[in-house]
Amino acid sequence: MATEAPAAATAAEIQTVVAARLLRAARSVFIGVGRPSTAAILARELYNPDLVLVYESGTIGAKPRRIPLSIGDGELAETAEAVVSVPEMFNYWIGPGRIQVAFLGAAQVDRLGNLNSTVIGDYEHPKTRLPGAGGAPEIALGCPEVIVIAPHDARTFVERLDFLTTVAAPSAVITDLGVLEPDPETKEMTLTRLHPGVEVGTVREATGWDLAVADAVTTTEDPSAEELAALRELIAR
Amino acid sequence: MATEAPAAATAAEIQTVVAARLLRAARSVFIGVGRPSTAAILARELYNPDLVLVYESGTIGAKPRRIPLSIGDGELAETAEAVVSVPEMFNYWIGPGRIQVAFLGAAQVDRLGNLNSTVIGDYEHPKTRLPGAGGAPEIALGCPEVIVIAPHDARTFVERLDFLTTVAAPSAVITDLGVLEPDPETKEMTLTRLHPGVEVGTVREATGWDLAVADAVTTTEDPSAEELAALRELIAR
Amino acid sequence: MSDITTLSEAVEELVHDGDTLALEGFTHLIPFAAGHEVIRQGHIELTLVRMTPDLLYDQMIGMGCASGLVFSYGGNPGVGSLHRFRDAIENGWPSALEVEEHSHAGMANRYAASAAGLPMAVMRGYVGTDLMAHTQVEEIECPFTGEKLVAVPALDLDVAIVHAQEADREGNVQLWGIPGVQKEAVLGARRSLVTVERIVERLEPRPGAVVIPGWAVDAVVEAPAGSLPSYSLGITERDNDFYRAWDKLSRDRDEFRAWMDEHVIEGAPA
Amino acid sequence: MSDITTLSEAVEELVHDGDTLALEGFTHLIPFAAGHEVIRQGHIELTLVRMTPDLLYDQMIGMGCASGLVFSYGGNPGVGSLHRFRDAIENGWPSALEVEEHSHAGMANRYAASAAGLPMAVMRGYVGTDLMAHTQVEEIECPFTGEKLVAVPALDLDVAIVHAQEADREGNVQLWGIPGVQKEAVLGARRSLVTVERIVERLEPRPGAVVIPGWAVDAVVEAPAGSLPSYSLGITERDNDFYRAWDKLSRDRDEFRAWMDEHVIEGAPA
Repeated sequence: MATEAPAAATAAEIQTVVAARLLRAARSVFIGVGRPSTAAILARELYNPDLVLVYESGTIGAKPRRIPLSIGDGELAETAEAVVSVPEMFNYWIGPGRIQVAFLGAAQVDRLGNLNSTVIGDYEHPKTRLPGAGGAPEIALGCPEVIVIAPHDARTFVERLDFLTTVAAPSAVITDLGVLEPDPETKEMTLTRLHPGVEVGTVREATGWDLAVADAVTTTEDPSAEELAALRELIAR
Repeated sequence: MATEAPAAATAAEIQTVVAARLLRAARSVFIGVGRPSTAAILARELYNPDLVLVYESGTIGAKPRRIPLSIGDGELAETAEAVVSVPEMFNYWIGPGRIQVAFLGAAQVDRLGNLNSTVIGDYEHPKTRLPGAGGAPEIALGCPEVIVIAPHDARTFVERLDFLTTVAAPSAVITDLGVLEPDPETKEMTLTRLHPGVEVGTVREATGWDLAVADAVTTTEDPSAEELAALRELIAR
Repeated sequence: MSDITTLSEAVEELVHDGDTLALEGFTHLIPFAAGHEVIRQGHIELTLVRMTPDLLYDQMIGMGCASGLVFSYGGNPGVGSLHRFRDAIENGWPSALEVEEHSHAGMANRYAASAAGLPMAVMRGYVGTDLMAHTQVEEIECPFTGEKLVAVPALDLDVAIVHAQEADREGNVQLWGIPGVQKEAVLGARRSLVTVERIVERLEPRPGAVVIPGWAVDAVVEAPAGSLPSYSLGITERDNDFYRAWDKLSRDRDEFRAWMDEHVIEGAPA
Repeated sequence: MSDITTLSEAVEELVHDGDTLALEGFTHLIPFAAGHEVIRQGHIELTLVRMTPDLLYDQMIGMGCASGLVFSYGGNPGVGSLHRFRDAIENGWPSALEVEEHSHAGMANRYAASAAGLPMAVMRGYVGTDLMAHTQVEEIECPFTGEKLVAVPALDLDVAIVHAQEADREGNVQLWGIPGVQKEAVLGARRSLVTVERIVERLEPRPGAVVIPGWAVDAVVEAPAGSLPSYSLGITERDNDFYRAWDKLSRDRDEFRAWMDEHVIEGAPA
């Protein structure tokens, strides 16, 4: 019996798989909900069964079987190695840098990888009031490595943040078009990798500043059939 | 069948009973080991079953059936309403004044009721090295009411402390001879009550400063047969 | 020993117009039943304090209870915006909302300072962000190392309301699962109310439980299912569908008001 | 994941002469077995940190392991003096002991600051006492209220050793009963060792338990009865008779040394 070939990977799926691959060797990762959480759960299932997932709700070493809607879902508490109060989470675990990698999202990212999740427009009279800082500022400060995951468009990748919520200095920004990494000298986020089928010009157009491009831009390895199947199965659960 | 009459109360027994009586209406009491602990357990059994006993080991609402040797005995943890860490005990419970009364002891007491539990002699070259502050300084600062329990002799009740460990300002000092209370004006610890059979002169001699005596010194009510029996039975357990 | 009473009596006694009020519960154990009673009693001019305003504060803000909001993350977790929160800040509807925002770490430390009866807490954070200029935070130097840290002020709470799974007849409270900042909120407020799923004869000690002695709480009220659409681990499940549905229900002012009238105002318990 | 190893290997790897070392456990779960191994390995010039030195540090001080002691209450609880502690301070035997003392609240906050990776903690206390002039504490002003508070410095721990009831094969640790400052000690030290009563296949969650993930601990060692004459709630009982007997055993230098030779030096596990 012939099986139907799976649909090609979408940009969002590639972004998620690329983020997951970065956790192959990580000991622990701090995640919020959404794509970062999906990527981390996928990484634990596919590459790194010992990966410690930490949510700011207080669950350390959660082992979710499904993608949680909120960071406080019951399954996270029930499967965690330890559940701690929010003050303990920030003071004893995040602040001293015990969680190795942080996955962060944002509404705006600037050329140094700083983040805005507070307002679009003026603070006192915002055009759009965003949710606000949440845990991000101190997570970025505490965790030794920060990885930003964001959709690549010119509203998000801006020349100037409307509000600087989080000083992030990420080691990588994973978008649905490619990967930006800091230039070793200037620290400016520089295009170093393109996802399959994406052109440099497309990324430039989707970036609100004059995007620096690395001398040797590599191409993301296509998601394997196994990666894609695992991701789709996880989302469908 | 005739029962033998119980032996008359000793000075130590009277001291313990007097301390226990002060807890008739108390909501909660902070206690270390020794006579303060015995008095508080007695108070809970005799007069005040809702009295909340708090030990600095972290046990809140312990209900010991026997007198613990240490403040960390297993029975205290097993019978407590809540057991908390030492930082939580001092920061969330003692510091903000949630524990109404503190029973404290000391090696030296001065005329204002300040306490020394650090050294006899010079700090750098002590004649006797005492255990040190323990929880006393912040217990005295945090608890709304401090009661000192100490043996009455001139080595203990001194003109000048060798070391000021704890600023106590107690509402009463319960000794084996009587009770001192602060003069409303001068705050000096003043003899206000004598235990049965004790003379003012005896107390003066046992005090290292020129002891002030209240105009109307009352006499401690003799321990009742029930009080004595309960205390002796508790100690014998 | 805390009073065991009814929700309407407890809210009447403990909550007053103009109070600074924290209803806490980090995603878990959010005290919806109590918040709805505050709405029904028509309290106004409240300063609402909560790390994550969530749907509950979206409702309270939209119903005009609040003149101020102190928070650190005002979103519908995993779904998107809180539309009533945004409408209040962006358009002043139904009335102007004064906002004071912090990071989660800042709020958590502010709660901890309140519980400790200290005026402030010291931490690392804020430096280099625009938050620094828009909220209460001050630089403070470590006297031992010279390191520049920041201080955040303790929260000054009139009332804290939290939800727990159980209380006994003496009002001792036990909650388990994600503990959030509930203990800090109760200990840090002048007055406190705990609603519980059930009142039991005797608290059976549970793994991971936080126990708050009854004498540290002012009032305890039985409010079964009182945290829905949030949840009480082991007793109720989070109504994720409602969190998603709220995104649509709450976009339009009239639709929001109609929903609240039908489900909260008219839905008062006897 | 922590290494599960033997006591002698773990102490050899983690403890070095001159280290600042905390063996914690507030009356409960005092890591006697590990302390005895430190004695047997002949470590010297240690700065020993512990809120309540108790019999364990009396033994380590009397055996010449320590050049410094950081503490808050140096007594034999409910019994009286620690004679080796006193002899070291009063007479410099077997060697001079540099003492840094705090109150319990100060020590607890110093541990908490270490666990948080902060250089200091802020609290109320010390003011008006002679301790202020004899220890590390500084006045610090609240930038919001102007209140004068005090700051205490974080402990700077090379190694923390604690005892717990259980670990699983991944080195995840669970302890219950009086939790003291053990979590803070482990999280606040550069290196950490946990001895446990037993290693189990799977940690069964317990009421009131503190769980420390294995990846936050360097080494775990099975040491049954390893907290005696202190105790491990639910497994061993405190040997109160030994605490009383120690008062006599430890008064005389020779008698003390003979006892240690017989019971600790010769009593090495295989």
